[in-house]
Amino acid sequence: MEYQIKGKTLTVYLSGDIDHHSSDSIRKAIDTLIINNIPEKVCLNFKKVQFCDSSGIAVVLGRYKMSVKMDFKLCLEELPPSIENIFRLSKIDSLVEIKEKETYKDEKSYKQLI
Amino acid sequence: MEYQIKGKTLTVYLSGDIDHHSSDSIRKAIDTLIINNIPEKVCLNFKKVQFCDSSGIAVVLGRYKMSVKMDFKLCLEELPPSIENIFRLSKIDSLVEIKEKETYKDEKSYKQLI
Amino acid sequence: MKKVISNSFDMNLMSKSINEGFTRTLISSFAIQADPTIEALSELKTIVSEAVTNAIVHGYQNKPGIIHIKAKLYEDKTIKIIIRDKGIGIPDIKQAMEPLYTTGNEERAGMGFTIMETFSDKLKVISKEGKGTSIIIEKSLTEK
Amino acid sequence: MKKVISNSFDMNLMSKSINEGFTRTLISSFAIQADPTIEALSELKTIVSEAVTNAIVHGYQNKPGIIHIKAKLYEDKTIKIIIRDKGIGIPDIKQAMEPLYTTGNEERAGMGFTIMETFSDKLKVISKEGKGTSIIIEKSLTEK
Ligand SMILES: Nc1ncnc2c1ncn2[C@@H]1O[C@H](COP(=O)(O)OP(=O)(O)O)[C@@H](O)[C@H]1O
Ligand SMILES: Nc1ncnc2c1ncn2[C@@H]1O[C@H](COP(=O)(O)OP(=O)(O)O)[C@@H](O)[C@H]1O
Repeated sequence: MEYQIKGKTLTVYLSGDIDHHSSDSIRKAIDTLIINNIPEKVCLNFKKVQFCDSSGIAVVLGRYKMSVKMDFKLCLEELPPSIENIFRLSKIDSLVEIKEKETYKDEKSYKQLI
Repeated sequence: MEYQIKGKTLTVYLSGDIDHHSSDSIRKAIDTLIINNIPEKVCLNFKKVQFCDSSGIAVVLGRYKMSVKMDFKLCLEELPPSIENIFRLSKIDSLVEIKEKETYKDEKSYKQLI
Repeated sequence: MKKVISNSFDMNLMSKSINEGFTRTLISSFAIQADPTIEALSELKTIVSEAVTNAIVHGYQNKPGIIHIKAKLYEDKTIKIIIRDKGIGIPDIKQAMEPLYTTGNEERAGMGFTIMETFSDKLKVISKEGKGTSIIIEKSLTEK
Repeated sequence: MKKVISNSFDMNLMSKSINEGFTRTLISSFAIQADPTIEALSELKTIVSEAVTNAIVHGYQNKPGIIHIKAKLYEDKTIKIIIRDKGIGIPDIKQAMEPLYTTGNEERAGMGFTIMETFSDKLKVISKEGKGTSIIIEKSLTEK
């Protein structure tokens, strides 16, 4: 797992398999980053995630609750189609911003321009 | 499986897993190539072989017997260490030439020179 | 018409969370024999991951136990999988299958059954309180 | 001292040559939990491939049958595997284990047992004519 802090935005690059076995350590790692950096926006990047089941949904839902309490914006980035599929099933897209790869790219170049 | 014919040398590029399940079709494919081309030398290249057990040894021993009958030279090329290991166990190296990668390279460039 | 079995196995496995990944690899290297679509394989792995996780977390409440997995591959490129535990069982199956319903902690989303139902062609749940739970899944591995 | 088991499974599998590759994947995705060396993993796959092939080719003579596979992973990063068939059995085990000895056709090299012995730390063969054969392998998965 890698992360990047740009201004007040924390991006966490998740990787590997997100299942019940791995979710506990993933959850703890994300929360430590959030608590230490008090970001205004947290992006979870799924580009390198190989597998994700409903335990991953629970990780996102938990971070969403945290975002309401701690007042930051949560977004999901670069979801592989199969993962986007299960996230839409659980209506996560109505709670959390899901950034398409294109939007993400555009925003980055925009940031580089200004 | 790919092959190359250069002069009177037939090189067969084996790939994937060589086990009892796959060995029959591998054996048949090699033999068809030999019978159709009547080469003076047959090289079996193992570079892209992922796995090989004693069924692969049987394939080589069978082709060795064929080489004696049909009067061609047999050689093994670019053996991954784990495969070279089981071939040495069965003393195949005393029957068949095992070309190191280096030798192979040298010979190739030599051929290109003349 | 009776379906012709092309391959099958059955397995007893320790109820440990490290086996969630193991059973995913197990089922995909078995199902690959039917030359499945990438999508079907990915869905199958998710189904099995959910069912095995449920056996570990709910059935056996993270305590030691044995999970039984049975798989049959048919010539028509469908697969049948049974995942069984001898854990606490489900008192109300209808309620358990509702989206977002969970008796678990914040680790659980209550979406396991919904995902299993969506991704499989047939899903049957047999359970008895105090006796255990069986999940029976049937799925085609070819293009829909 | 009694060794502590960290994980285990046992499986019944159809005697089909397509399952040679399946059991290799099975055993490596199980053994990988002990963080084995690449060499140990490669040797383990070869051992299992030889034993399963023998059950299919010799034990069941390529006819239908069930292969039983049992694996135990220990905390000291050793693995114990039992591969059992209820096939024709081996009349003379000592002879069968000699390098290059085979009752098979030109598909076989007679090197299966030699490879299994070389790659495992302990190898035990139990067999009874007409009853079947069990191969018991123990192997450390760490650096030698
Ligand atoms: N194998 C099982 N044994 C006992 N209870 C189970 C089992 N599987 C599911 N359940 C019950 O059904 C509920 C819903 O399951 P599911 O939809 O997979 O969501 P989750 O696993 O996130 O709770 C669980 O919270 C649990 O109460
Ligand atoms: N599971 C088995 N059931 C019956 N006979 C066996 C079994 N395994 C091995 N054998 C006998 O032992 C011989 C030697 O086995 P092996 O060294 O693996 O070489 P190969 O499989 O190439 O013949 C076989 O040819 C066969 O006669």
